[in-house]
Amino acid sequence: MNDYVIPLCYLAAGGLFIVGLKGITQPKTARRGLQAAELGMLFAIVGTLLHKEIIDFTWIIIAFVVGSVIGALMAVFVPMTAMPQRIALSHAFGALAAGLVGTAEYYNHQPEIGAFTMAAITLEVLLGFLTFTGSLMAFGKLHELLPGRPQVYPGQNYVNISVLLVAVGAGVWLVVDPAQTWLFPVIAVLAAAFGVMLIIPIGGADMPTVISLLNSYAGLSAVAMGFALDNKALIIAGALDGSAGFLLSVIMCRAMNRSFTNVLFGAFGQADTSAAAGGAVEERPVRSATTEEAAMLLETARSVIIVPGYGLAVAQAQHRIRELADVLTRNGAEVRFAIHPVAGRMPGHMNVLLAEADVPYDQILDMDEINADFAQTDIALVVGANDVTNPAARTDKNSPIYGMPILDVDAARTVMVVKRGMKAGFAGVENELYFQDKTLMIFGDAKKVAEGLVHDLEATVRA
Amino acid sequence: MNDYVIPLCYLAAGGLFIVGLKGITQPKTARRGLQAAELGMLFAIVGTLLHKEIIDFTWIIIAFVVGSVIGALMAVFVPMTAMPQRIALSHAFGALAAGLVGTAEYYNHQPEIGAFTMAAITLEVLLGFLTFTGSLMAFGKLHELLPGRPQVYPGQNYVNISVLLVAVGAGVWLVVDPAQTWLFPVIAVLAAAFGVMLIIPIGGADMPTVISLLNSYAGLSAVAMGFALDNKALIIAGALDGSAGFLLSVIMCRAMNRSFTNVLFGAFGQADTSAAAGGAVEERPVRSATTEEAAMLLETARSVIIVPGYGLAVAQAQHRIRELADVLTRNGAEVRFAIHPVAGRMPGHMNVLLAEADVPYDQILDMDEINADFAQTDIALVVGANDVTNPAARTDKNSPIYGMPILDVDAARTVMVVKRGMKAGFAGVENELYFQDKTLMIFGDAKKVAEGLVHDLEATVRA
Amino acid sequence: MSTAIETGLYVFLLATFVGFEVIRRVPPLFHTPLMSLTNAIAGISLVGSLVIAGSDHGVTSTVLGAIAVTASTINVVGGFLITDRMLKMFKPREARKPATAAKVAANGAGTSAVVASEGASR
Amino acid sequence: MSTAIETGLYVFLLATFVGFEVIRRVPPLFHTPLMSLTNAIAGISLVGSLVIAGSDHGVTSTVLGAIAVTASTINVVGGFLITDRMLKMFKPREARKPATAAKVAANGAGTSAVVASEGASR
Ligand SMILES: NC(=O)c1ccc[n+]([C@@H]2O[C@H](COP(=O)([O-])OP(=O)(O)OC[C@H]3O[C@@H](n4cnc5c(N)ncnc54)[C@H](OP(=O)(O)O)[C@@H]3O)[C@@H](O)[C@H]2O)c1
Ligand SMILES: NC(=O)c1ccc[n+]([C@@H]2O[C@H](COP(=O)([O-])OP(=O)(O)OC[C@H]3O[C@@H](n4cnc5c(N)ncnc54)[C@H](OP(=O)(O)O)[C@@H]3O)[C@@H](O)[C@H]2O)c1
Repeated sequence: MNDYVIPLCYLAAGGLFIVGLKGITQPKTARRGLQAAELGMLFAIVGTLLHKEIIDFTWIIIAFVVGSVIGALMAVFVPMTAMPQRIALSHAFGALAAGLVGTAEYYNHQPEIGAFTMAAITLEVLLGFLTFTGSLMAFGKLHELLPGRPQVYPGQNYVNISVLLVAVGAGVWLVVDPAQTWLFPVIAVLAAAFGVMLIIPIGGADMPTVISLLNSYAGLSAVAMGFALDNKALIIAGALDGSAGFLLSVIMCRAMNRSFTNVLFGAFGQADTSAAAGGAVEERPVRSATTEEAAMLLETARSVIIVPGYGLAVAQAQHRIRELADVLTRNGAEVRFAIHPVAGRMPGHMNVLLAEADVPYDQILDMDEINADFAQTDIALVVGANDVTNPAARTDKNSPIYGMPILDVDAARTVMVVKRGMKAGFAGVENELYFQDKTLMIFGDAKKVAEGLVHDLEATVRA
Repeated sequence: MNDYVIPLCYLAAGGLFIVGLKGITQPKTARRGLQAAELGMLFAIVGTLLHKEIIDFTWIIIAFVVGSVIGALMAVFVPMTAMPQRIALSHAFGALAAGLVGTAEYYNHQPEIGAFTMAAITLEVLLGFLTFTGSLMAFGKLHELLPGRPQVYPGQNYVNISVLLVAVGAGVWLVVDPAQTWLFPVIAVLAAAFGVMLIIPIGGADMPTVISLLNSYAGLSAVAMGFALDNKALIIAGALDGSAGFLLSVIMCRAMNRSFTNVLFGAFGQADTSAAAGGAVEERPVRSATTEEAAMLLETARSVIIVPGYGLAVAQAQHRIRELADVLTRNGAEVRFAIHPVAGRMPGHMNVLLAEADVPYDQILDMDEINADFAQTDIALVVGANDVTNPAARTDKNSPIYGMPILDVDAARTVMVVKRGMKAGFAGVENELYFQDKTLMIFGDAKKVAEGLVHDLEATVRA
Repeated sequence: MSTAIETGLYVFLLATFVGFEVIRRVPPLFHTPLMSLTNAIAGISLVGSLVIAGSDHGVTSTVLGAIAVTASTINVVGGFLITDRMLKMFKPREARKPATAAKVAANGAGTSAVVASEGASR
Repeated sequence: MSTAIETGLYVFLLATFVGFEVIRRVPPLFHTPLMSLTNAIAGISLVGSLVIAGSDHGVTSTVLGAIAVTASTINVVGGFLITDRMLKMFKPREARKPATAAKVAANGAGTSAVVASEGASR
């Protein structure tokens, strides 16, 4: 009986995972898709528990309960602003599981493993431990337990690549000559070391791209596990995970007009630090305004586009900004939100934050959808966004962000920028936008400024 | 060696077929996609020829040469207007091959076939012969060797379904009790008979939907062959073929607002015949015009949308219509073509005909793309199209085409309709469009009228 | 070539194609939930972990297995729950809570058009 | 369940998903070439036909195999050639043969804008 039930469970799981992902391509079907994926996981678990190799459920039950409790607590209490960290952490968990399973498989069956299975196990362990430590490092940088600045030293890239090559070489040797059992721990340790070394030179703000890439590696380690265990549901789930991570990182690289190599080895975001340290911020005159003055202008606007960025997430200002949008709407203005693909701290992050603050998703528009509309807009209100609005990307060939597609806020009749000071954004370049005649700077923390604007606007409207 | 080469050939073939289909999603990559698919087929053939079961190449070479010559001649000489027939014929060839391979497999290995392989072979033979005769019938109707009218008699659907059920029942019996070898020819003959009976009650104009469905069956018989031979490249190719056919028939059914059941068992298009036979065409006044009069109007138009239909294909008027479009363009008008998804004799047929006549594809727009533009258009020139422009689809709940999405030609300032007389189109319903004040009928064969319009327009422009 | 490898390669090739085709259609709106959903799906490493935690290969193996099961379960349970939490937050304009509409209505003239459209959709 | 069945089911399931995802993106413009391309791909029944025509199972089997090879080859060769013939016909506006542009240019004033845009793109 189980000869039929187990394979069919896995087949169903594989199919349902795909159906799940298809669901999430549309708002209407997204939650149904999620349910399909959940059902798929249920099938996979039931199919696995029917394996006759499993003879003792004690540890399974304990581990399952512990895992469920931790998972549920994390799911309920993690704030939306901490999503990037949580995602990094869960890559670490997934990869750890893959690495440990590979290790156990190796030691349990060690002398009689065929060359192909051995290669799959080696790859699984390599990718597993590399992704585990890499994701932990990414978590540390995102959660600001570690310094966000890229830590670089001369020849770093060569050292890193050598470590990886030695680990891969050891893997090949082990597959060719399985008697060299001492190589196995060497591979595991080198992989873990490489994971750490890979992330050290990458700046905190590049972590989103990096976690997408780690997503892809975690998927590939599941694929390797699938090959090692000859389990097709694992291969399917791993391949889906792998392609999702890869596509997201490609989308982000493209939206920043940067290459993979540049993200991984470019130590981008250094300029930022040095500029800040050197105090090299130029003193040029800008027009700045108080929240009262800004509120008076906003009161007369018929159309406003709000451009949220990384600073909004840092300030956790999403709820206040939504209130501001509500007041403006009540005042008769058409209010929309414009989202750049890399605004914020992870792909799609701004959308989630705004959705959390109860902004309807059809009021949130992607860069391509809204860029043409800035020219017909009274006020573009930039909140904690910088690089994604920098016109230098269009005009200045020497700028590090040249060629990056940006939101054309400078086409609006008036531009208001909310930020704390004149500091540069992640790319470390000055923003010409701030010195234009039509631009008004409102200095302060995004949340405080938004509160002030709501307050003053309500006063103005009432008056 | 071959233990690696053969499976890798098939794997490459499967992958390249998918790459090929991906190519054809965009004009720029379409031909590269085709080349990928060709390369895939080469891999599949090379992989197969390496099989050690093949001991004699005489017949293979003869058959291959004969097939290539016939295939090449057909490809070079078939006119684009005859595409639907050719497609039907090639379904017949593919299905015949599947049926014959299944038959040979059965008799070659007969006593030692396992239940699963037997089921696959039975399905292959059933689908193969059914699709073979069905496609030949479709070819006959499309090539007008057979009467296009639906041939119906009472209880027909029950008889047809009984035949199918008996065939399927015999198949199940054979799988359960392989000793009953006499059942095999019975299955083959019943399947072939069902193929014929299935098409008899379906009208000629419904053949496009039917050949799409037969496309899907042919694909499924290849899938069954893949299961029988344990060959994954076959399964992939068959599944791609099957899903393409299925999706195209769904698209067409949706574009006609009809169900599969209605197409297969509805004997649609009967009304057409009876109306024509009874001469029940109502005598209501219409405004008609000569080509000279029409040319004078066209000369003043700044924007013209040409709506080609089945009549244009029948009249082979595509080249003349393109000349007309050229003259109008030279006269300063913006000329575009609007294509309804089911205009013509097969999905996408109008596009191919216009492309053949050298109309650039960015001048050809789908219904959804252009429907909103009719309201800003001076003249909508309907050439041999009827049902796809019938406003009754929007307004008349009792019309058989109610709910079908149509081209909104009646929104244009002036509508010109080229057709031979007042006869109804495929759906057999009258077209209110022709009796509107803004509509001008130009009676005559589409090709002749187009020639006349070009001639008169050139005369007018020169004058 | 062993059938296991061959099959694995087919499944990997095809699943990757499916993955790319489907995921390229996911709108930026859902990129974060997408990541968290694939995280949950990657909890499929449970499949390997469970067998190791439950089979009889000595204590070390069982402990490794149990840790792996814990880690995978965190992903599965946490991933699905948090994806659900996120997806629930996404609402179209019409579905906003009535309170907003009431507040809006109380604000009179300038916004009557907005109120009307919100009212009509309910 | 035998691995052959299991594998077959996986490949079929995944290939069908891929098929639907890819083919739904084919624009109506290419529906006819799509059909003729899938026809050519369905010529894959050659794989079965060749083995039967070339193996040693008596005359009947060889004849059936030879007919099957002929039929499949017609599909492969004819299908690819005709798809190529069709795809070659599809041209964007800029790629139209120079003769047209010349004719247009000879026509003077009213169409100068068109001429300009055609000229610029070459
Ligand atoms: N989203 C992703 O997935 C992703 C991935 C990789 C890289 N990136 C990179 O990240 C950057 C994102 O662009 P962005 O425009 O969103 O951010 P940004 O260019 O980094 O600018 C953020 C701005 O917010 C301001 N800010 C910080 N904290 C604030 C607070 N509490 N209140 C108000 N303002 C505050 C900062 O100015 P002050 O210090 O003057 O306040 C800063 O200039 C891009 O360069 C992109 O390439 C993003
Ligand atoms: N394309 C597909 O894949 C497909 C599939 C299934 C069903 N269909 C059905 O086919 C129909 C297609 O609509 P359609 O508007 O293209 O065609 P239609 O409604 O069938 O009308 C074609 C018109 O062309 C005229 N005509 C015929 N020969 C002509 C000639 N030589 N010169 C000038 N006019 C000629 C006919 O009128 P006269 O006799 O007065 O000239 C007829 O009214 C729809 O009802 C659709 O549901 C299409």
